[in-house]
Amino acid sequence: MDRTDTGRAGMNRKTTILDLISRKLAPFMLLFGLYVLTYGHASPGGGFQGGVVIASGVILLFVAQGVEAAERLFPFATLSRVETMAFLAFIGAGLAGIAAGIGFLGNPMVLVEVSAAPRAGMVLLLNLVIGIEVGSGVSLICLRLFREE
Amino acid sequence: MALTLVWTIRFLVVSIVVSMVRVVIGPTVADRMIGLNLVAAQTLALLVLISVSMDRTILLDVALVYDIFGFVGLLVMTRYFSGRKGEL
Amino acid sequence: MVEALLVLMLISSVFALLIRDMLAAVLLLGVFSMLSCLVFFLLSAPDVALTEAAVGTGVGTVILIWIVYRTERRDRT
Amino acid sequence: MKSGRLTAAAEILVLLLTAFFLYQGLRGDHGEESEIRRHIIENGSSETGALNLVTSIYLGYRAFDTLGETMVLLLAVSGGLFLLKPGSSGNGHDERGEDGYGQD
Amino acid sequence: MVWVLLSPMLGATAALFGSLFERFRGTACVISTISLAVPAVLLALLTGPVMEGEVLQHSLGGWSPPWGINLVMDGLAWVSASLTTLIAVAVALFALDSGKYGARFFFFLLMMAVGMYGVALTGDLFTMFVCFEIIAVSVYVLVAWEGTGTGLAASLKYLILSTTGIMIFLFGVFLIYRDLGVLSISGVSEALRAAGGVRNTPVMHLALASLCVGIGVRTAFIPFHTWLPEAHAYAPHPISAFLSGAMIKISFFAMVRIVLEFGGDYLMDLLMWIGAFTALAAVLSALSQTDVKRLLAYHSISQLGYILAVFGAGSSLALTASFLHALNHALFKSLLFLTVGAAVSFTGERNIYRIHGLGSRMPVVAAAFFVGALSISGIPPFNGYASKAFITMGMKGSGAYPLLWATSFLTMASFIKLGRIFLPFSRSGAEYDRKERPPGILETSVVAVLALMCLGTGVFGSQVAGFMHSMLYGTELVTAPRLFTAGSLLKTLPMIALGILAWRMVLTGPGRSLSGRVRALAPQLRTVLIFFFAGLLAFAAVAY
Amino acid sequence: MNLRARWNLVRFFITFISLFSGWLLFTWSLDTGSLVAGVVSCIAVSLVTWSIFVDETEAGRRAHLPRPHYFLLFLGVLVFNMYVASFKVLWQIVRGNINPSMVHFRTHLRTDIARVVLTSSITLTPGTITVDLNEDHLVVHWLDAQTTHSRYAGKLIKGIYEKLLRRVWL
Amino acid sequence: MNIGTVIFFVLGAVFNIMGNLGVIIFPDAYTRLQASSTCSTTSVLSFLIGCMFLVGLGPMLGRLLVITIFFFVTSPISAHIIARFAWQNGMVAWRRNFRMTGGRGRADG
Amino acid sequence: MTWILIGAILMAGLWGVVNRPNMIKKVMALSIANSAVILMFVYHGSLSGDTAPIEGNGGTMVDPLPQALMLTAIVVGVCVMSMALVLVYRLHRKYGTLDMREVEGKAWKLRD
Repeated sequence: MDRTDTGRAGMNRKTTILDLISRKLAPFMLLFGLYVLTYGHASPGGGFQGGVVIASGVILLFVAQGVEAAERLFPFATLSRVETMAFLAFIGAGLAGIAAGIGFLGNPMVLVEVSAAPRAGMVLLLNLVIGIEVGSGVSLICLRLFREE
Repeated sequence: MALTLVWTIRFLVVSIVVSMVRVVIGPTVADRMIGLNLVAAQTLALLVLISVSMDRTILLDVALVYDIFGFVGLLVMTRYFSGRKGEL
Repeated sequence: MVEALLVLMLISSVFALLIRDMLAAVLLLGVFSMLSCLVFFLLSAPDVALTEAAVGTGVGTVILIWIVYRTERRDRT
Repeated sequence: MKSGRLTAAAEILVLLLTAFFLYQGLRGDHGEESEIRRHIIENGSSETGALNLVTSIYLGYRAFDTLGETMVLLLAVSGGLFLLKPGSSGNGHDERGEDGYGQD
Repeated sequence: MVWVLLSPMLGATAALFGSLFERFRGTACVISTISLAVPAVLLALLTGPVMEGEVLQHSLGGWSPPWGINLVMDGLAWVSASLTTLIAVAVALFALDSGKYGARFFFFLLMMAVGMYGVALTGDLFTMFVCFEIIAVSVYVLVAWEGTGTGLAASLKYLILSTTGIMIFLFGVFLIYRDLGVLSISGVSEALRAAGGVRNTPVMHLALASLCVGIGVRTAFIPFHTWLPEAHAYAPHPISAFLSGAMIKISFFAMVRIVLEFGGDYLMDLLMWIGAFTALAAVLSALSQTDVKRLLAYHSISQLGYILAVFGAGSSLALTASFLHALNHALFKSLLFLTVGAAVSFTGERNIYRIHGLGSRMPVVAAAFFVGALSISGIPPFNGYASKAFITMGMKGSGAYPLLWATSFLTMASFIKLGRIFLPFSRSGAEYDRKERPPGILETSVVAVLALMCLGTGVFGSQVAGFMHSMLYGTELVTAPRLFTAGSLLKTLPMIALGILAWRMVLTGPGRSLSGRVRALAPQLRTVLIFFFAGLLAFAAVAY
Repeated sequence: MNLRARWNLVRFFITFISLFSGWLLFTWSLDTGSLVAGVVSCIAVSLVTWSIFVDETEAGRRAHLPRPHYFLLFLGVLVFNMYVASFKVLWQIVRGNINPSMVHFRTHLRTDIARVVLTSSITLTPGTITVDLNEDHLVVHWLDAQTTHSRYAGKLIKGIYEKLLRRVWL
Repeated sequence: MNIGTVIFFVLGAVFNIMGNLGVIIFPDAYTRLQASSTCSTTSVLSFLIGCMFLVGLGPMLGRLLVITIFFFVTSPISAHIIARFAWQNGMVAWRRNFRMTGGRGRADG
Repeated sequence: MTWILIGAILMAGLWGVVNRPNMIKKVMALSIANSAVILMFVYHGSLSGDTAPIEGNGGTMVDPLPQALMLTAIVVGVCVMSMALVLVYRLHRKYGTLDMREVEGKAWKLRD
């Protein structure tokens, strides 16, 4: 089905240094992406930025280890499904506003207490959903772009 | 103390100007990359200094994201560019 | 300060459009977006700065590198 | 040759005039104080529950723009994947024997 | 009201699911087509209130307009949304039956429809920008759908032009926000009115010019039209129909809304002249084309010129005529694109001189084609005649009318030229290596229904115009003209004669060489962009 | 539960704990909400990446956990050397008297992480940049080369780091 | 505390000037990389440490620490990958045959 | 002064779109011009305050609305850019050139 990733990109053979750094650093990047997502309502950042940070973790992985290795961790089909699901969830979150009677994409759970960090309700939910969609989408297209044909 | 910060920030802006020279004139791509790296490092310092001078913790996130993306961008650049020998 | 950075951005964008070597153009575009990120930060828009850092320096550079990698390094036009 | 020079002259002329147009647009003072800004700064975070006012606009007041943006992203991603697919060139038969853009 | 937007969105998601999961493949297309029925039903339900002049508003998320986004359903929005629905349903059914297009095609199609509904309904400038981009990105993909080099190049050309245009649109939004501090359209018009009459600051004029240019690229009138022939000609046939039938109209309606609400009366003359000139120039180049779909695409530009010119005439009757012609053009142009598309995919040939005798192979389609051709040429009793009669009334006494009159017989000439492909007899008796099956039952019925609608809107032209007028203004059309009087019917006779004369002239030697020279006029993108900025400057100069 | 499953579980927990300590360091708060979000996202990330964060062959405590006192000592030495040798480069820049050359030598370190730290510290130490690391073979660009002999050069460049690193990570 | 900040800032500034100077005047990419990687890394680290002195214990310190660690890890790696890029593309290191001129270096030998 | 500089960047982008024949350069120029428009919005927003629009310590906040709008604009810009580059890639595979003039000449050679 797939030809192996040993074409022109394989010319740069794997090096120890990049391999190790990517393995140790990429999880932290993913975690940082999730941080940017979950704190999007209280600090700079939000869905899109967090998603792109997550995608940058994936990019780091495939740049250092080849697209194949990254695809084992983040399979193509799963990513595309997750992306679509997240989009659907976004619309669903909007429909929740309709169900609560305040209109599409309304905010049915504004809390009085806004100082506690991850309790901003709707905004947090939307951030998460957008972040997942953007993360999977951007990493999907980057993986696809850099795959040898 | 605020004065020190302000002057340091100004100094860094000027030094970014100087580093840009290498980016613009660099004869080879590697030279330009060095310039890019230098600009990125100084911009990181600048971001950190500005956030410290504003005393807002949350602004430091920007610096970290910036650092991450500078690194990843450079990595992709070097990784996917091995042209013919001698063509740099 | 913002003006100085804007001048730098102008220089880097003009050179990015003029230069023959596509990789150098991508690099200059990367510098452009780094500087614009800095400008956004100075204009107290951390969100925009974050997005610009993520998009301009990150994804944008990656995609541009991809296209140069797949097509031609030299701008022969 | 001659037409090339003509084009270049026209280009320079047009761009200079556009620059003048831009200058006319950007000249002068910056309008009135925005009422939106006042309202959002006063009760943006209590209405949407986000401390970051940009987020409160982005996902509260103007969440529909964000939805549109997400749609643009989705379109760009799936369109890019579609156009990159090796089998997509030629006779317009798009999905033949593969499921989704996962496995091509 | 929000369901008008939501339903195609959900349908698009269903289509995307269908392209991802094997199991839903068949049902997804059907579901997505059905999801277009919901807006139709909703719009039908809303007809009554809107006709009484009620303006329905829906604040998205409960945030009221100055800081939130609201959807506005007034007559204009109703007309645009129904136009979109009409064409979208026809196109979706056609594509569903032709069987060539998978679930992802429907995803892009429906997303485009969502963008159009958004443009039609939104009351906010920035949301309009986003919706324009939704349309644009789906169009890029759909134009490049076949993967041929021409399609890709057309898509890229459209991308560059429209992105430049939308950037200028964004600049206009910026100027407005800077000057007035509001983004919603009603807010802007209120702010302008609050300043006593029309607020005549130069910045507002420039902003309006920028907005018009940004939309003008999508609307494709003359300095900005160059993307259209390629993009329409090399897209898949249903998409050509959709683009030509609905998309440029939606952009035009958005422009109408902006010009009317922002007090852009001083732009009217410019628009009228541009429109008339567009109509004439485009029909001239249409007459010289040999590629069937390019010919139709140039006719789209030309008919859009009509619409624009009569809008520029400014009276309320003129606006009604303009909208009526937009509706009619949507009907007959999508009909023409679908029928010609069926012919092209049946024969695998695009040259007008190499397709013969399809009339005997697909009689219904051929009949529908002739209905469309007669409509566009303005022959009674089809709808083109009706709207052209209204245009004549609307443009009475204005200087640009002779151009339009010239355009109408040239249109006829070019359709005499095009009509030969569907004539039932074939001169050379060419056999085609049947690339595709002949159009299926659903496709045929779609074109038949469209043809019947052309006929219906033609026969009941004044009633339709009255309906349109009451939609737009909430009042009855005062001077309801009679269409089928002997005098006006007689007026078409010299036009027919002139059309045939023009057709014969094209077939002569000098005509051929001239048309070849016109056809070879393929401006490069650089030239095109220079024209683009020249158009921008023209708008700015008039505004200033 | 066989050995492999247990090792996988251990790998997962190592990942989780590292990530969570990073989270704590970054957020610097002990709110319930923050902790919950941290735990959830750390679990999510570690579920995806445990297999690459800890390589399968990296069994052995010393492969990951440095000996703390030696590690601190190493860091101190590194930072000190950085500053000292930055002045050296500074002096070279001012004088403009340089003699660059490429030298090749080998390292005796065995784990990957130690090698990578070695190369990084060589790069940070002014006057030298690691150009390539291939198994245990290092290519170093030396700004002020005193010798090109492999072993002496290695001794001069690696200096104290290798000795310390052998204590830190084995 | 203030004194530490000032000292580190001054150190950083000095290194920064020298790093920039080195990048401008050194003859080829490798040597420029030496200047950039060492001097500018040291200078940015100095700035960061100075900031740490400035802010004291608190949430800001945690983030500064994370940024410092990240920069400390990635900066030598960036230098390494640039050098490796040049090396793999066949750039030959400048040898000392002539005294350095200004700006544009020559890769001979 | 700042306005003039931003306008100059915008003009540089537009000039690139018009003048550069290379398709990638055209796309880059579009991205630059887009950046300039974004800068305009953000600069205008920043004129009315001096701290970032995040609740915290005081000061007059800048206008948050242009920033929120520009987030959307940036994302849309990068989406369009990626689409454009994918198209450029396909065109290059088809015609083997990056020159827009050549591509147009080869693509729209009208068959008679």
